[in-house]
Amino acid sequence: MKLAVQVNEGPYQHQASDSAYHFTKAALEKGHEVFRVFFYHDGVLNGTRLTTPPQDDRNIVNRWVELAEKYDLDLVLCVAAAQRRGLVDEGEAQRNGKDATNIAPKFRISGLGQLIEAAIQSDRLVVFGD
Amino acid sequence: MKLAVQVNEGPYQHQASDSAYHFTKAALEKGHEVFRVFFYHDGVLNGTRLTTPPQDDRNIVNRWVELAEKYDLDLVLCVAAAQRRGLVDEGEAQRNGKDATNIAPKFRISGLGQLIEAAIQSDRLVVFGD
Amino acid sequence: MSDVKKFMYLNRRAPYGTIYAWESLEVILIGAAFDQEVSLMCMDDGVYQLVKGSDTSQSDMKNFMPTYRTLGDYGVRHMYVDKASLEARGLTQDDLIEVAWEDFETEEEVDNIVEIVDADQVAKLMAESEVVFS
Amino acid sequence: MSDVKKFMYLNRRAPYGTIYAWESLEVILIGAAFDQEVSLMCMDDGVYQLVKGSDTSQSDMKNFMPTYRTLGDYGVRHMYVDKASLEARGLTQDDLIEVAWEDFETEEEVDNIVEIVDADQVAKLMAESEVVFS
Amino acid sequence: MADLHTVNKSPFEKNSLETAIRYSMAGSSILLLEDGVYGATKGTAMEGMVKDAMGDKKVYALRSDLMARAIKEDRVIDGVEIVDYAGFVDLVEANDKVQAWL
Amino acid sequence: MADLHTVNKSPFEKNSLETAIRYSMAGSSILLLEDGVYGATKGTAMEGMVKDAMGDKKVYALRSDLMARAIKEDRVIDGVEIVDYAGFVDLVEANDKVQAWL
Repeated sequence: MKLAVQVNEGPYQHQASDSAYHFTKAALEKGHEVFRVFFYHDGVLNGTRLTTPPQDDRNIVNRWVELAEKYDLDLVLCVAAAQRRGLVDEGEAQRNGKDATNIAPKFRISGLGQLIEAAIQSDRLVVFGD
Repeated sequence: MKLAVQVNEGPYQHQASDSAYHFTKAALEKGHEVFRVFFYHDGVLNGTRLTTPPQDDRNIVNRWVELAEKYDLDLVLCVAAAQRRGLVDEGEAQRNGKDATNIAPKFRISGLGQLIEAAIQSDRLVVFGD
Repeated sequence: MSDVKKFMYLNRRAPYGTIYAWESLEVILIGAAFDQEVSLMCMDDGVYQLVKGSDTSQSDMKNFMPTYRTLGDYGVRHMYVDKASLEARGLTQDDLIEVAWEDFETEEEVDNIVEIVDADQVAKLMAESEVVFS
Repeated sequence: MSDVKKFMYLNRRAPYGTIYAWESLEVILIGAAFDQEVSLMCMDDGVYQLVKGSDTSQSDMKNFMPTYRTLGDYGVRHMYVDKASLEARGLTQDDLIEVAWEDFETEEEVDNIVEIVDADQVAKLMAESEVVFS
Repeated sequence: MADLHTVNKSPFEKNSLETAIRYSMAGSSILLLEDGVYGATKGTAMEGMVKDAMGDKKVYALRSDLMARAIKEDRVIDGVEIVDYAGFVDLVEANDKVQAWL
Repeated sequence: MADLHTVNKSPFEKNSLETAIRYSMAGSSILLLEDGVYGATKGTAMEGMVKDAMGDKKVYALRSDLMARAIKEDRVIDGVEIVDYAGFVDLVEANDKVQAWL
């Protein structure tokens, strides 16, 4: 089965990102294909490399990065949502005159069309949010 | 009257930050003292300088900055909440080995004791959140 | 698999208190380019998204409500409103915007694609969809 | 104004689904250093914060529930639980943790400061507080 | 002793308004803001609850949030007082403390 | 045609479970996760609603979320099937689509 996963909430504040991660990992381990994980609304906050969670807690951002490295996952942050919330890669920094970036490796910023395309190309869209 | 204001949600996602801003501004314009605005939970996300909201929408971060400049407001982001969510100033970047900062001017990162102190020192604590 | 799917956008949130209504609307606008078969379902507090007369002049928030009126031009074919949700809120069709729709090829026109449906119809319409966006 | 205020921490959220329960607990822990008169009020889904037996071994989340048991050591004098909220959820005092409290100066001891209160008491206790944290 | 209780949730989505009414003392003030202002509307399933509360409590609603949500003044329950942010500040000052039912 | 409906909200906080039950077809599956698993508990004010739903729908609850919330198996309503994330994936595959009642 080919899956599209949508994540609507940021890490830690809501459990949605945890649920999406565990679901995605389980699907990959069962041999299913994950076409794309699309981060929308506050979900774009999963893609910052600047978090330092407590030592005795999970590192949500790194978990996504490691899963992406292992399975060559496509992790996409919605550009409009990212701009509102201050998620920035090199291209965005140049376009919008920002003096820093904060995006984590393996994440990329792109348009909402990536969500629509994922929904069309996949057998199932699974949404996690608040 | 001396006020402490607490903001629990990030900009745009929830209206809480808008309400807190308009309330704080109205209080200051009436001549009341705002001892401190404390940003907790996702509220710390109000303190990033990397946002680029749409041209036809309000700039929530800049609004806080301008209010702080005009009235010498104390805008404090909770350090524990900020670390989880990737809000970083120079000190935090050094301590946690981060290669960038994203904090906006006029905001500072400090401990939860600043909230307790504000509640003790102020006549009223007003909380905005989800 | 056909490249045209039945999309259902499920709206259950009030506008302004959170950004879900506005950012979900942005998905619909962008999605128009993909020529899918698109419906909107408003229930619970989502019915407030279609109430006319919003005025944000004293809120310093962007008034995105007029955009709903243009959804017919963005390929949305049906905008359904759950009857029970509407009634619990003391609202009627008169309180809601009207959205026109026209097929430029066949010249078929519909004056208003905003339609109130009962619980059985809601369940059936959602079940018939192929993708639900929440 | 006295430097000792009556603080009430109002908890209305379930643990884990959102971070409010955990981060609110952090406020109480830090607040202990300020020697205020501190009570906790759990109502609505907040009563779930005091249910014993949480096991996060399969969730990869930090289990912060044991921390509630230590609140007596952090200067919390009362942990109130709204009766109606508890009953609606099919819970009784037996399902809740016990939290001991001791005054090291007077050697006064209380075995369990977790107390079930009815609606009138809840309203009165909150009204008597000087600061409510939400 | 009188408190200001703030409610920012739609009463159809969450029980915050109901809880605020039940657990506040007679003489309290309740301010509806953000999505909470839907609770101030005439003709809804919640109207009775709000009217009952007004027997011994005062209910306010924030004007800018009513306007954004297209709730005209004639749709607001009689007796609910409409205030702006300056009025919100006055309510905070006039009461002993503020309790937010988030 | 059968769908999987996911509910991640406590039924005491939001009406998502009630709405999911009311607006899903007979033969649907409902998966409770996150705070939604509170809806799977015996002896609550919501138990009757869930049992009624099980007349023509299948209800599942996610094990790790039950455990985190201290809901032991003997407190789970009879007939509610407990699944892990692999089971969640299987449910997604077994149904035509997934509808999230956020």
